[in-house]
Amino acid sequence: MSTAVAAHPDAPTSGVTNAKLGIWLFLASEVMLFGTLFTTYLVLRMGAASWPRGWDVLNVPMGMVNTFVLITSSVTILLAYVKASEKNKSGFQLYMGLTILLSFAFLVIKGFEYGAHFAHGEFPSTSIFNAVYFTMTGLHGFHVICGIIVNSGLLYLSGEDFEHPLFAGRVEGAGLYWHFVDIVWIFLFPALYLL
Amino acid sequence: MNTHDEHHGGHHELTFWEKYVFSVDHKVIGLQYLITSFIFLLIGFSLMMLMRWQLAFPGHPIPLIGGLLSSSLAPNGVMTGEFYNQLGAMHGTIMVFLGIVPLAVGAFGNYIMPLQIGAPDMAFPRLNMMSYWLYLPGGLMMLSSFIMPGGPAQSGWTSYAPLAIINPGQTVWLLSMVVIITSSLLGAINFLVTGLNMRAPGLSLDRLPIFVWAQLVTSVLLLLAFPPLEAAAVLQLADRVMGTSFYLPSGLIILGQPLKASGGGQPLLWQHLFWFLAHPEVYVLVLPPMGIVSEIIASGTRKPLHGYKTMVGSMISLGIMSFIVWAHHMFLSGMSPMLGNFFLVTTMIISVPSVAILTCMIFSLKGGSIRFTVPMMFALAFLPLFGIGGLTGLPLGLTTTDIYLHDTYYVIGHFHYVVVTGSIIALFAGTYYWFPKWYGRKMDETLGKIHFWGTVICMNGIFFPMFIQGMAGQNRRYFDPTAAHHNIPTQPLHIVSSVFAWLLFLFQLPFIYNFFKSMWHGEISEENPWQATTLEWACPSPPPHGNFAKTPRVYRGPYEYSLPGHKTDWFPQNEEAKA
Amino acid sequence: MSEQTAHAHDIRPYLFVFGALLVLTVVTVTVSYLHLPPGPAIALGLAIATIKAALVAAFFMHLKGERAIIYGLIAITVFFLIVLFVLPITDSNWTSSRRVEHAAVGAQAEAAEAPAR
Amino acid sequence: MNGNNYGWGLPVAASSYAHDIDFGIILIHVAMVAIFVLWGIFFTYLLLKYRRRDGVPAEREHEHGALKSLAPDIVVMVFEIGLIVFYAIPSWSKIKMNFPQPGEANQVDIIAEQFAWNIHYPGADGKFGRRDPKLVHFSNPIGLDRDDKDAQDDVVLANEIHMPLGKPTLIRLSSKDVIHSFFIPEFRIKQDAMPGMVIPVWVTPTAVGKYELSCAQLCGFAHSFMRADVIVDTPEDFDAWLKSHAPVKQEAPTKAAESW
Repeated sequence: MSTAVAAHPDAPTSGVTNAKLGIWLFLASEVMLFGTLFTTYLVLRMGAASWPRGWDVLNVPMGMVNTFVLITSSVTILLAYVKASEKNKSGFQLYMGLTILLSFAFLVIKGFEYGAHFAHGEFPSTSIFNAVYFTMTGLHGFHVICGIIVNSGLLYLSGEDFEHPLFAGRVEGAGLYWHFVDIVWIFLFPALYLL
Repeated sequence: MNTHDEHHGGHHELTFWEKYVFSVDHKVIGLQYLITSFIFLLIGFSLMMLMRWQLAFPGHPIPLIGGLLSSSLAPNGVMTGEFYNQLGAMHGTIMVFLGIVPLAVGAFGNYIMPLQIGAPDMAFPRLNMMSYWLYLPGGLMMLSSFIMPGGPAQSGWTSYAPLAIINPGQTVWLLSMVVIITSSLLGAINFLVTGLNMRAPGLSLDRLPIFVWAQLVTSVLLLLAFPPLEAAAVLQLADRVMGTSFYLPSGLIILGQPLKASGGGQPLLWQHLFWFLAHPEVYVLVLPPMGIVSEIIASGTRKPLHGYKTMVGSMISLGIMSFIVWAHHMFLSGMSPMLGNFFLVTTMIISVPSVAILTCMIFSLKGGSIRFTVPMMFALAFLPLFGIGGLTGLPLGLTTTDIYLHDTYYVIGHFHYVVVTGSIIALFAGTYYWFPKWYGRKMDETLGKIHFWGTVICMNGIFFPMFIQGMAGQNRRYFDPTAAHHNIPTQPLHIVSSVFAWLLFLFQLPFIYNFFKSMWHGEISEENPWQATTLEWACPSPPPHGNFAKTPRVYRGPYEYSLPGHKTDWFPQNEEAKA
Repeated sequence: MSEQTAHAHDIRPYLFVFGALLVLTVVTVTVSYLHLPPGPAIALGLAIATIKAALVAAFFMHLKGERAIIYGLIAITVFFLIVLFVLPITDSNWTSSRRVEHAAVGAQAEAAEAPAR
Repeated sequence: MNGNNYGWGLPVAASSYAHDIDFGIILIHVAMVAIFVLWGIFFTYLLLKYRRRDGVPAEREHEHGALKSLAPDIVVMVFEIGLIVFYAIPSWSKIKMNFPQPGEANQVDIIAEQFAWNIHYPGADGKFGRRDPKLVHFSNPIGLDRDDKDAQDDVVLANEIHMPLGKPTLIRLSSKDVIHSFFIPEFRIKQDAMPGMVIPVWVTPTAVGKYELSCAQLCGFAHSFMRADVIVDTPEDFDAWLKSHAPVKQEAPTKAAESW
């Protein structure tokens, strides 16, 4: 898209495509959403008489594996975008498929962690730490599920729409969202497990 | 209910649904928003008319409909405290989240903004449709809580924890808020992308009409202030449904019974998160109406707005500042008094851009040739009445005087002057002003003038007595004001307010009649009935699908009126200058 | 990013960042096994997380070399985010002397001296 | 009895800082009315002078309005800075941040609940008895442990506060369930009672009489009925009253048996 020249441009725009600007605006609102949860976490933690250290109550190795899984999936979706912009359909499908598999792996590992907590009688209602832990990871997990839906949709659409001129842009948008989900986890993991 | 066309439809083929119900055309969606939000305003107002009976005549059976209400709400027609609180909470919620915001942003923003920037539609038409189709179910869900077990929310529109967590009815409120907030977020993204990326050639930012600026700033506020409330609502929902304790401190004893909760939460946190949204929300309610008034004043005085740059700058600084003043709602909440001083200072600073905007509007009148059309009359009434709203904010924003006036009727008077005689008056002005754009017909002037005088007088009659009651120390949200001795001397003023409230309803009937009559039988309007310069008048009324036959090109700023040497006293933005 | 021009991507920087993220994750977990006191632990954990997030944003999200409008958007969001962090947390800290263990009992009998703030 | 305290304006001022607050309220309202009237005159003048007249076109002003339109702002700014520096911050810190020493003040704990005010006096020994959540019962709403040595002479009341004239009363305000707000119009004092917090409030009554405490924060269906009488006595009468209310025997039911 042509860029704005200062004085009297033909079509003044921000210089970013609609879709990309839209995604970034959406991410800005998501930043505020998770920011609120982090504020809640910090306020409640600093106000609490006692707060468990993450390694005492959570499974750090599982959290670390999940971090690796999510970072790897960030790289694969990036490669999927690279392949999509290179018009390499099978390459795109390979990497997008890998991304989705890794996202499922993340959820499965998370599910095992949740299952272990429930088995020990730890529920969101049992302590304020559990409330924070389950709500933050739960909302993050919800975002992972949304990402899986979007990415699967793109994988499905790539059968017919791969040649569409906007297709690579859509993959880029999905990628931006997925990297954001990754960033949220990058903060969540130390905040809950390691501090 | 959702569109004016729906009642003669439903049995048509698919195209009808695509055209009028699940339309992706910003104009149809704008009108859907318009009608729906006006209906919600009427519903919210009806709740208030019921409450006004209880305030004026506490303990007396409600006439006419008292007998129809279920005995749990109003035994023998006399309202209960629960029912009063339900009405109060729903009145606030409906008016703010389902009435004024969708009207100012969803309806006017949706219809007018793309036209004013010369765009064929919004940037994401399908997302736009989704916004509406989240807003309507969210609103209906909110209303449906009246027939749910436990009834609607009854903890005020502010839903302060822990009351909101232990009171019945709050769950549906929270769920519908999450839906409505999502709708607003989608709308905000759409507006920003449209305003930044879809402008006509030549329409640089310094040539944008004030209304577009107002919509852009508003969208930023919605985008960044709503998510915290969404998250806070999810946490409150978790407190109610999952038994967490985000907002519940340890050791609560409710009516003699220890509350079963882990504790460890902080009720103040809810207030911080709520007001982090709800103060910017005030500017969401006020900025688009200011934009509407600016448009009308420019065309009604036949001269450029005074201080275009000052106004734009003030709007942007209002938007930014509105994020760091929220805790002036919480001076007495138990928050740190030191922080109170901080918010006192920011609150006083934010009054500066507001005064600048109002000053620019007044100075715009100077030297004009003022046409007293109905929209112009509403726009002019906005100035002094919004002024009262702004001025009475001063003693509330000062920590010391707020000690006495906080949570009294003074507060109610103040924010109703801002939102009702400010925003709603301006939205009426916008309705009269852009009606010819929507339907190609004009609204009736005589009925409009009856509506104007009735509305302005009644609104003042309702809200001015509240300042006196507030001075006398009357607390707000009292189901029976006479229960406290210090309220008894000002009790007659409640009767005054109530009578004016019911009269205000009567004076809306000419408007409703005028609206629907003019829609089909109004005087056919010319292309540019107000001889205005902005781009929305450069296309036919109502605009066809795609709006402009040929993308307009913009040559000048938005308010080139009475340019010496030009043949007419208006010089449209898209008219090429003859050399 | 306007990749329309360049189709041949250099993916080496991505893999380098990927490696750095893995290493930083291992570092932050290892440090946690030292069981540092909360203050330094939080500072260190937050610093590493910020570096990781910055790497993801700059390289994976192509923020490096992005348009001014996106930078502006991020700047305004971060500003409001800081406001959202700092003010409620400040308040929570300043009012900690007012909070009590058990709501229904209120003030502890022995704490009869003058309130702090 | 207290009907004379109230009217259509501010109620009677009966605390040491009531006049500080009244000063601000009156000053601001005078300024507000002055601004509004001047501004209204200017507005009306503009509407009349510049109404549409045939053959008189609008005057197109030249672009130099920036400073002129900021003039009212500067006036408002100066007024507000003055208010903040010389009025709001000093009086706010006097009322909300500087508290009398417990030794020189009459101490009271007030524990709000739906829909009553529980008042706990330490009695003659000046020490509050232990309160235990396990003892909370409708006949003992604050859970006072009467076996505690310090609790022997404690006085517990519901919906009735006594304060000595001319001596600061230091209140520790808390709530058992939801947020309430402690508001006595005559004293110009208001403070939310936040569950999980104990918030100090102080007031020095300056006139003997009977006043009204009401709840100023929505607390449920009977919010408007949550009120209490505030009785200000001379210090002698207050001491006499306190002595007469000290429980004679531990077993005797407290006066707070029925809260509402």
